[in-house]
Amino acid sequence: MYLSLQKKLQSGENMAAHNDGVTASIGACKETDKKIPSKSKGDNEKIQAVKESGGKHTQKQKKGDSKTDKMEKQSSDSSQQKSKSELRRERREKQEEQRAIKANKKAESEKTTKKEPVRVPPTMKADDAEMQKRVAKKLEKQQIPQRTVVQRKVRLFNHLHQYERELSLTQSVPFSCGGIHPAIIKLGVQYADRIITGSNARCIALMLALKKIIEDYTTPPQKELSRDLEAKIKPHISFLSQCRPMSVSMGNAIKYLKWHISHIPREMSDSEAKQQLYDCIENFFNEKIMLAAKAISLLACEKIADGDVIVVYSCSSLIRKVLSDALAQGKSFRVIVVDGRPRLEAKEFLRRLVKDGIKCSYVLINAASYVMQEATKVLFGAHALLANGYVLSRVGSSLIALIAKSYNVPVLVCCETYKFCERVQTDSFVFNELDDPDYLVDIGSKPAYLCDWRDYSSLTLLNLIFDVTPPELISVVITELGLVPCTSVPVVLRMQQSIISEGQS
Amino acid sequence: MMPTGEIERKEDLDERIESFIAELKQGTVQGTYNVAYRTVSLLVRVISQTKWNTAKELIEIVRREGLKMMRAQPSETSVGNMVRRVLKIIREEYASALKGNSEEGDPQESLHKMLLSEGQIDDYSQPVANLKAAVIEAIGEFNRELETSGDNIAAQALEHIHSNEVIMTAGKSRTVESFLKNAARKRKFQVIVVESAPFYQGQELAVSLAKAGIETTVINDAAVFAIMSRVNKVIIGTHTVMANGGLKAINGSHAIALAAKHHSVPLIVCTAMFKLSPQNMCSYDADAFNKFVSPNDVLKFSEGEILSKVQVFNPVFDFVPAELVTLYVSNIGGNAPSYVYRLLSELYHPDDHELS
Amino acid sequence: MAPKGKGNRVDLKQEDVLQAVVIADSFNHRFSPITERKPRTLLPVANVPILEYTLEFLCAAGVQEIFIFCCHLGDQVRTYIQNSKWCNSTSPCSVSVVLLMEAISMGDVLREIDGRSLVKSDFILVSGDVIANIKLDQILQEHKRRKEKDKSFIMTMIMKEAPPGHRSRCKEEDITVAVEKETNRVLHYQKVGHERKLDFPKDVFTDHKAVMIRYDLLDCQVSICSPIVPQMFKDNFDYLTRDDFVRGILINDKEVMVNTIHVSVIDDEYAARVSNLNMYDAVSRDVICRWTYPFVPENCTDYDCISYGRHNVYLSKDVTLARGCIVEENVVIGSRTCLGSNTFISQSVIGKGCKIGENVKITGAYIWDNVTIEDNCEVEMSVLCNNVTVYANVNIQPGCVLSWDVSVGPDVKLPQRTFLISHPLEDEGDFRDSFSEEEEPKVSKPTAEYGAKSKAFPYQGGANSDDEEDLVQDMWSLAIQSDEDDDDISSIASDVSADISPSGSPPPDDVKLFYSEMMATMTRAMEENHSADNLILEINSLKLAYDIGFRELNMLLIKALLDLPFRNEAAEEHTKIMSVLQPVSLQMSSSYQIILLGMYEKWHFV
Amino acid sequence: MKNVEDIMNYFTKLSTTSPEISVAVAAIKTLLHFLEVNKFETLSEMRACLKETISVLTKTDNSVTSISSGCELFLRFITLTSLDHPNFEECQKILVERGNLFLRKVSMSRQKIARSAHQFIRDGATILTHSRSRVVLEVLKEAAKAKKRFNVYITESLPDKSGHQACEEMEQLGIPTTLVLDASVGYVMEKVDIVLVGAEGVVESGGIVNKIGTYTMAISAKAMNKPFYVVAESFKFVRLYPLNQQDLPNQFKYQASVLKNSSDLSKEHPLVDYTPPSYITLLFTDLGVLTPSAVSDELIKLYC
Repeated sequence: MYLSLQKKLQSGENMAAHNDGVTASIGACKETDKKIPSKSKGDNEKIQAVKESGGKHTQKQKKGDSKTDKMEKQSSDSSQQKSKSELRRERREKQEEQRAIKANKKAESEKTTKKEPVRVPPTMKADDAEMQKRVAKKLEKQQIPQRTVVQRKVRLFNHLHQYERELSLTQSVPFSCGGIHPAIIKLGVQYADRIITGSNARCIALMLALKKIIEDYTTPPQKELSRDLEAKIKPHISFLSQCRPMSVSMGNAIKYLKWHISHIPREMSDSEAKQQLYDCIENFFNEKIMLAAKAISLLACEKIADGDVIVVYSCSSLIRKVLSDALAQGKSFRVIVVDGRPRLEAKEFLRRLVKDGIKCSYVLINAASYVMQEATKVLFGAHALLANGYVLSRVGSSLIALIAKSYNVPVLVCCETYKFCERVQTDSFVFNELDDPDYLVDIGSKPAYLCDWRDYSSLTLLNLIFDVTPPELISVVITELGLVPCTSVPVVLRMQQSIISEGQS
Repeated sequence: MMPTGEIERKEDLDERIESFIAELKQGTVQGTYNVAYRTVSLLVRVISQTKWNTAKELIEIVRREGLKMMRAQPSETSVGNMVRRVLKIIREEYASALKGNSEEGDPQESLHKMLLSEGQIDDYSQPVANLKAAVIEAIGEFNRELETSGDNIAAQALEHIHSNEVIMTAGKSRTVESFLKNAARKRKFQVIVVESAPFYQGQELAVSLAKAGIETTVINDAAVFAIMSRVNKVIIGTHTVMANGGLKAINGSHAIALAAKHHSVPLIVCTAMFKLSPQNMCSYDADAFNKFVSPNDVLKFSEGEILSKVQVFNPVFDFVPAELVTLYVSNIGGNAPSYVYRLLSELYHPDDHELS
Repeated sequence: MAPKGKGNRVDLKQEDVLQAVVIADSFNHRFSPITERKPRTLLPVANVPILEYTLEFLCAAGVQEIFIFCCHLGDQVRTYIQNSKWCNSTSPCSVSVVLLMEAISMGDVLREIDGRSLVKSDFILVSGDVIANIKLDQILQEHKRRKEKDKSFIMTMIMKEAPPGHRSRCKEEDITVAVEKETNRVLHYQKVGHERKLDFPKDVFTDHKAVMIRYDLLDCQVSICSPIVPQMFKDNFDYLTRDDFVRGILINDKEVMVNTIHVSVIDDEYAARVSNLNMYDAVSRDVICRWTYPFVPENCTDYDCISYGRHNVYLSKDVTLARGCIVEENVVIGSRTCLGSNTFISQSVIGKGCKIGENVKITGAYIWDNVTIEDNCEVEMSVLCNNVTVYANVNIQPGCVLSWDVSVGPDVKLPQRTFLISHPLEDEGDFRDSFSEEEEPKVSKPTAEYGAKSKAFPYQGGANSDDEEDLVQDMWSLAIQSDEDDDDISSIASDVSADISPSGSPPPDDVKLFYSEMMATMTRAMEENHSADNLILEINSLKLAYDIGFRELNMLLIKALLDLPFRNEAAEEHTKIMSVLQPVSLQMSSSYQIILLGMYEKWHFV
Repeated sequence: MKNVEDIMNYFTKLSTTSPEISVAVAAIKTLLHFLEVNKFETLSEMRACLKETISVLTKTDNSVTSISSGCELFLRFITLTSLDHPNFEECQKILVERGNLFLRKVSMSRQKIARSAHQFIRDGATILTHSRSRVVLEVLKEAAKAKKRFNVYITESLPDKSGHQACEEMEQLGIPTTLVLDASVGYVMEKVDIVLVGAEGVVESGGIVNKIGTYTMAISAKAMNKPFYVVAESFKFVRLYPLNQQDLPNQFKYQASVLKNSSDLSKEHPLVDYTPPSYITLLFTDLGVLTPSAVSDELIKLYC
C-alpha cells in the first residue's frame, strides 16, 4: 500500500487528489482523536480504491485497468468521454459544494473533489453536519427516505449513525414508478429488521435483488446500458445503506457488478448484456461464495482432529459448513457454542448444529472463560478482514480470542477472500455499526430494569454490532487460497486484484 | 439433665441455624454482606445461648456450628471467614484474659518462632472469668467494623477516581456502587457498566447510577474488549478474595480483567475485609469454588428438543488470577495483591484455616 | 404437633398456617414390579428419594404443615419420614403421615381430609412424585386476590410451559386446555391420550371473548385448592382423580353453583412428575442438568457431601475411581462406590455402595444402591434396583428393568425391555394388568436362560399398553429427531427471489390483458372519481368479457389494489383508493374481502 | 573432635545412613553434634569454631546452597538464643536441647508441606517436575494417597541424571511417570497443568536457587500461563539476594572440587540457576502457602 502511495505522490496530476485525501482523512480523524498517521494511511488507501472504482466505470475500452497505478493516471483523465447524463449529474453535485472547488479545475480534479465525501464514507462522519446535509440532499434527489436519528446518542460513537427503531422504513417511499424497485424495498426491510443477517446471506440476497432489477430493466432509447443501468442502480444501493450500512461483502459484490456493467460494450444488445450480467452474478455467487466455502471447509477440516473441543461464537453459515463436513468425514469432536446478548444468534446456530448431529454445549459469553480451559480450538467466521490484519467480526469475537489466547488455545478464523477490504482500522470505534439499544432492555421473563431508560437523561445504552480483533490474538486465517496469517491480507488483496484484471482482459 | 429453659433456648437456636442453612441452600440470602452479618449474629447467639465453661469448649462449639453453616453452601466463603474471625476473636480474648496483655502476638508460624521454639498458647482449657462478656463485646466491635466497611471504602473513592475518567464496572456490588456515587459527589466522570447477563445486575447498577446523575452507558458483555481501549480504570467488586490474591468474582470478570490487561488498564477491586478467605482455590474445578444455577436463564426450558442433546452451563462466579489485579481497595486502605497473605495472617488464626 | 418455624419465617407467614397435602400414592402400577417392594415416592432420583424433593419444594415455598397420605406400603413412608430430618426438632415445617390403606383413589384421600377436617384454609395439593422448584408465594397471592374477587373461584392449577416434543412431556399426561385469555380461567380441560380428534363445547368460544387453546402445557399436578374442594369430593363420589374433579367443575359450569378453576402457567421454574419410567428418565436428567436448582444432588443430600465437577459429574466424597476409568458426563455416583479401571460411564446414576468391575460400559442406566456389576458388562438405558448382581460378560440391552435382588449372568445377553424379578410371580394380579408398563409373552421362561448363577424370573405384566413402542422409545429417549425449519442461505435466497407481488407464476395471456384493462379502469375511476358501482359494473363486464373465474378476479383485484399506489404519485391517495374500492371488495366473497383488507393493511405498514 | 576429618566423617555418615534427610538438616545435625561433643569457654570461641566447621562443610561436594542455608540458620539460632547465663556450661546445654527441639520441628516440616500442597493437585492433573526433590516426592505421595489420579512428566536433568532415580521412585509409588529430556520442557509444557519443583535454596527476593534448568522451565511455564509452584522447607531460606545468574556466588554454582582445580570457570557447567520471583506462582513451605513476597517478609523477621 505504502508503495502505491509513493507512486501516487510522484504521479503529478494526482497530487491534488492526494492532498485532499489527507486533509479529508485528518478531518475524519478529528472525531476519533487518535492514530492520525495510521488512519490517514488507511484513508489514502480508500481514496485509491474509490478512484479506481470511479475510474473503472468511467472508462470503457481501457481493458484490464484496476489497481495498477499506471492505469490510475489514465483512468483519471478518461473523464472526457462521459455521457451527458453523467456530466450533468456531476455538475449538480459540483454546485452543491461550490466553495470547495477552485473555479478553474480540470475534469479529473473535479472528479476527485466530487468523490471527496466518499473518501471517508459518510457513514463515519455522522457528526459532520455539513456532510450530513449533503448526504441528505443526495438522498432526497434519489427519492430515498431518511431515517430519524436517535435523540440520545452514545458519546463515543457520535461519528456513526444511530437510528431510532421504526415500524416502517418504506412508509415514506414515494409510490412513483421511478422509485425503488420492490425487490429492493423488500430487501431493505429485511436488512433493517435483521431478517437477513450474516455477511454471506446479505451479499447473496443483494445479488439476487440486483438480478431482479436487471431483469426488469430496459435501456431507454439513445442511452447506453453500461451507463444508464449503473445510474439506475445507484439510488437502490443508497436506499439499502439507509436501511442498514452495507457490509464489506456487499460493497465488494457491488464493486464487482458495477465493473462488469461498465464493461458491457456499447453495441451489445440488452438481452445479451443481461445474460452476461446474470452469468457474472452467477459466477460471483458460485466462485466467491459457494466454491470458496467448499475450499475453506476442506482446509479447515484438516485442522480439526479427533477429540477436539471446538469453541464457536455467534452464528456463521461458513463455520456450520466446516463443522458438518468435519463430522461427515467421521471426525469425532465436541462443540461449545458461545452466545452473546442481546440477539443470541448462536441459539439458532446451536439448533442447526444439533440438527446436523453434532455434540454441543451452550454457554453465554460470560462463561466463556469457564469453558475455554477444556477447549482445544476456537473457530469463528469474520465479517471482514482489514488491510492491517485486524479482523472485523461480530462483537465479542475479540473477547473470545483474548480468552483463548490466555489459555493458549489456537484461534482459527474462516473468511472468504471476497470479504477482504482495503480499509484499515485499529479499534472498534472508527467504523462500527450501532444496533437498536432497546434490544438490551429485554431480559426475558425478569422485570426489565431498563424499561424506562429514556427517562434518565444520564443513561445511554450501547449495542455494538462489530468489533475488531487484533492480529496477535489470531493464529490463522483460513481462506479459499489457503492458510494465511492475518498480517498478509494486503498481499492477498493485491494478488486478487491482479487476478481480476487478468480475468477480465 | 438440662433445665427446660436450656432446652428451649437450644431448640430455638438450632431452628434459627437450620433456617439460615435452608436459606443458604436456596440462595435466598442476597449479598455477601448479609451472609456475613447474619453468620456473625448467629454465632453471637451460639456463644450466648449455649452452655460452655472453657474457651476450648467454646471454640469446639463454634467450630461445629460453623461447619454446619459452611457445608450448606460451600461457595459462600464469607460464612467460613466469619466463623474463623469469631474463633480468632475468642482466642485473642482468652489470651488477653490470661496474659493480661491485650495482644496475643502474631500467631503465624515463622522461622523466627521455630528457632526460638516458643509456642503460642495452645491449650485453651483453663477457665477464665467473664470470657463470654468479653468475647461478645469484642464481636460487637467487629460487627461495627462490618457495618462501616462499606463507607470506609467509599470514602477512599476520590483517591482513585479523578475527573473526566471513563470507568468500567460490571455486575452490581454495593461497595462499588457507593464508591462511585461517593466519587460523583465531587468529580465528574463517565461510567460504562457491563450488563453481565444472565443475571443483569449490571443493568440494575446502571439505573441506580444514572439516578445519581452519573453519566452511565450500558454495554453488553460481548462489547467489553471493543470498549476497553477507551477506559481509564476498571473498578469491580468481588465475592471472595483468595489467599493467593486471586479473585472469585461475578461471572465474566475474568474476561474483563484480561481485556484490561491487554489494554494495560488498571483493575481496581473494591472489597471489604470480611471477603478475604484463607482458602487457596486456584482453579474453576476446585470443589466448591463455583456455584452453578439452573440453566434456565441461559436457555429456556421451553426450548424443547435440543435440551436433551445440549449441555447448558450457568456458572455464577469467575476466577481472576492475582496477576491480573492491580489493586485491592479494602476498608483498611489499598493493598497490592501480593500483600493479601499478610492481611490474612492478621485476620485469622492459622489453626482455623482448616476447620474440618 | 404445633407448626414449628415461627420466628424465622415471619415473612412467609399468612394469616394462618399454610398447609399442603401430599398424595404419596399414584394409585396405579406404572412402576411395578419395582413398586411392589417400595412405594414410588421413595424411589431414588439421583440417589435421593422423590418424596424428599417434594417436601423440600413445599418447605421452600413456605408451607408449614404437610400431610402425607399414603396407602400402598404406607408404613415404609411413615418410617422413612420418622427417621428423616423432617421429624426432628429443627425441621422448619411439621410433617405428618396419614395411612389410608383402604384408599384406592385420590378422591378417597380428599374425602378423608374432609372427614377429618384437616385443612382450615387454602391448601396446596401435590402428588407425592412431583419434583419442582416453583416459587409459590406470588402464585399464592394471585390466588388470594382472585378469591377476593369472585367467591366461586376454588382452585389454581399450576402448569408448566413445554412445547410438544419436549423431553419431559409424557404421552399419557398430554392435555389440552382452553383458557380465557386475560383471566387465565380454565374453560375446558381434556386429556389428549392418543385420540387424534379433540372436541370443545361450543359455549367455550361463544361465552368468552379471547380464548386460548393450549397444547403446550404440562400439568405438574400441583394445585392450590380452597377448603371447599374436599367437600365437593365428598358431595359427589364419582370423583376419583383430580381430572374427574376438574372436568366435573367445568361441566357443572352452567348449573347453579358456578365454580371456576384458573391456571397459572410457570415459565422460569421447573416442575415435573415422575409418573412413569420415561418420566423417571427425563426428570432424572433434568435434576442432573440442574434445572431443578436449588434442589440438585449436592444440595439435597446433607451430610454425605457431593462434589460437583465439569459436565455435570457428581461424585460423593468417598468414591473410588480406578485409573483410566472414564466418567463422561451427567453422572451421579453415590458414596462408597468403587469403579474398576477402563470402565466407561455416561448419562447414568449409580447408587451408594456399588461395585463396578473393569471394562464395564454403562450409558443411560439407573443403578440403585449396593449393586454389583462384574467385569466386561455392558448396561444400556436400564434400571437396576437395589442389591442387583450382574455377573461377568452380561450385556443388558436398552429398556430392561431388573427388580430387587435380581442376579443375572454370567455370559448372557438380555434382550430389549426384559423385566426381571427375583422371585417367581405369585398371583395377585388384582389391577396391575390394567395399568402396568410392559407386555411380555405370558410364557414363563426357565431361569437358566438368564445365566448359570442367575436368580431371576420374567415379570409378566398384562399386555395392555396402548402404543408400547413409542412409550419405550421415548422412555429411554432414543433418537428424538428435531424437525424445525431452519433458513440457511439457500432458503433465504429462495425467499428473496420470490417477488413481492402476490402471484408467483406469470398468469396466462388473456388474464394479463384483463389485468391491464382492469388496472386502467380503476386508475381512470380514481382520477375521474367514478362512483363505486360504476366501477363494479365495469369490472364485472370486463370479467365477463375475458371470462375470468371468480377466484382469479379476486386475486387480480388484490394485486391491482396493491399495485395501484405504485402507479400514482402522492401518498395520501390510498385512503381515496380505499374509499373507492371498499365497495368493490364488498362485492367479493367475504373471505376474500378479509384477505384483501388484511393484506392492504399489512402492506400499508410494511 | 576439633579436627576436620571427624566432622567430615560424621557428616558423610549422616548423609549416607539416612539419605531421606536433606543436606541442610544433615549440616545442622553435624553442627549440633559438634556442639555437644566439644567444650567451649566463651561464646565467641564457640562461634569461631562453628564458623570454621561450616567452612569445612561447604568444601564438601554437596549442594552448597542448602548447607550454607542450614548453617546460616544455625548461627542465627545461636545468636538469638545466646542467653547471658553465668556459667557457659549451662548455656551450652540449653543450646543443645533447643537445637534438638528445632531439629524435631524441622523433621516434621515435610509432612506439613505435603498436607498443604496436595490440595493444589487436581484429579486428572498433569504435573511437570524437574530433577529429584524429596519434598516434591512427598507431596506427590500424599496426593496419590488421596486417591487422586494424576500423571507426571519429569526431566532427566543432566548432568547427574537425578531424574532417572526420581522416576523410578515414583513408579514404585504407582504414579505413572514419563521421563523427558531437559530440552523438551517447552514441548511438554502445553500438555501440563501445573509445574512443581523443589528448591535448594529460597533467597530473599522470593526467588529460588535450584538444579540447573529450573529457570528455563519457569520461563516457558510463564509463557504458557501455567502455574509454577515451588516446594521448599523453611530451613532452606537463604540470606542472599542474587540479581541474576551471574550475580550468584560461584561456590553455589560449582562444586567445591571444581572451584579448586578448574582454571577457567566459564568452561565449567554450573549446577544451579536462579529463578526470579516474578516467575513463581506460589511457594509451599511448612510455614504455609506463601507468595514470593511473603518469603522476604519471613527472612526480614528472622534476620532484622
